[in-house]
Amino acid sequence: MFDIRLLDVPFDPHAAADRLAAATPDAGGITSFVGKVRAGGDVKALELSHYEPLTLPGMRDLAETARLRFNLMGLVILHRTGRLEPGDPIVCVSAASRHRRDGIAAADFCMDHLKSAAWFWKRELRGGTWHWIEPRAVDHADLARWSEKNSPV
Amino acid sequence: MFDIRLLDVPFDPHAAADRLAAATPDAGGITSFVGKVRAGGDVKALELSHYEPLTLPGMRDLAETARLRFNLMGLVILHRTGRLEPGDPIVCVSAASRHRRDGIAAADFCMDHLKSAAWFWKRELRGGTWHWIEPRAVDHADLARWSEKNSPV
Amino acid sequence: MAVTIHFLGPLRDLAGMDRCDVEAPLDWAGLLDAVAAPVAEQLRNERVNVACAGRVLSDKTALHAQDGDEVALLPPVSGG
Amino acid sequence: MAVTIHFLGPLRDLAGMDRCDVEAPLDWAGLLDAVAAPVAEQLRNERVNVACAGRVLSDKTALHAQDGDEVALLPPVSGG
Repeated sequence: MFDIRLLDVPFDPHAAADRLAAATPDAGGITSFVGKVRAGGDVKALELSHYEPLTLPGMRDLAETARLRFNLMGLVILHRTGRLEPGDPIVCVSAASRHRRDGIAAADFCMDHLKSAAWFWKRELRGGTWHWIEPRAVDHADLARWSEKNSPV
Repeated sequence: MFDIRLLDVPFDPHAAADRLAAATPDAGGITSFVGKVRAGGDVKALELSHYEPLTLPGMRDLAETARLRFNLMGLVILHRTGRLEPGDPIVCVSAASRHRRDGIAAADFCMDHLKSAAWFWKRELRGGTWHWIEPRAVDHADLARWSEKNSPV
Repeated sequence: MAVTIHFLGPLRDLAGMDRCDVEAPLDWAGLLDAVAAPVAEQLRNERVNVACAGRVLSDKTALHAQDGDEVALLPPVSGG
Repeated sequence: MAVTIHFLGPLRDLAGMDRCDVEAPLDWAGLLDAVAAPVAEQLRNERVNVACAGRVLSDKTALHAQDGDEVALLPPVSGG
């Protein structure tokens, strides 16, 4: 099961992981990463924009690359667009694998690519003003790991 | 929130991740690994034994080591004992972190240690007979990564 | 028909619009002329990409948009 | 009071019991004598650990269990 989606309304990451688990009964483990809008700070809302002709096709290519690179039985990638409130899930990556390290590495790999090589632009509402979020240098360094000779997997 | 437990009855890993998320509103992400008894194969049941004076204290030491090594806002480690049926969760590690890579690395780290450095013994019921499960060499190699100079984190 | 230019992320604010239509065909020089000066300046930054007809150009200065094509101006991303 | 020996994991099957009580004090030679031959053979394997009073011994041959102590025989683990 490979389920790659853009969503413009709030979603339940557990339901996604459950569907994946149900579809992969012989998986030994499910690794999930859920990124969410931090709550309790001064960010009142987040807005994610994307570019229809590139964003979802790019996520599908990423899933296919992960499928070829890791030993996966299934992969879910869900990513929000639009306006999000504090506490809302932004992204969920769930990987089902026979052995745990494939799933953990695949979630790590997908998140690094979604952070700095997927077609999303994020801005946050702070102090009554929208601020575009610049990519962090560390995100680019994280991504570069996967093309190094000494890559994580 | 650090919640480290041995459980002798089935548990819901989502509920654990939800409690963690509720306790860490300013975390940017929750990484979870759920290991379960494979279904659909010839394993009819799994039995996990432990040694009371060592197992839970060892898990608490592991959580403390992870807390010191990674930048975590919370960590849940739940591990079953007793008899488990196909599909049942065996172990759940959930890590809340400000930045995703700390949580992913912490889940990876904790799972490697639970696999080959925690006081559990596992046997499975196959063809009407119980078989003790030997640790896999790859699990020891996975564990050794964390003490290498070139460790994952 | 024409070429539609899409301004993504912060370039939308810089352009003051989501998109605009310009006459076809459109090449790199035409694109720099068609957009406001601050957007043109951003376009010269190597971290800003250009897509045409659903494909990111490996060399944006080789842009050759035809009637009906969408041209997207893609600043550095920040997803996840 | 006595020393209780706990047999964990596959050693339980090999011993044919969960635990047994032996006279205190108990040292390494006494332990090897107290258990069945196949268990004693396993104990000599460096991958089999021994705990006394809730602590895993770094040198199991230095075992010195006193009255009331639990001694646990710990074969290689397989958790997660």
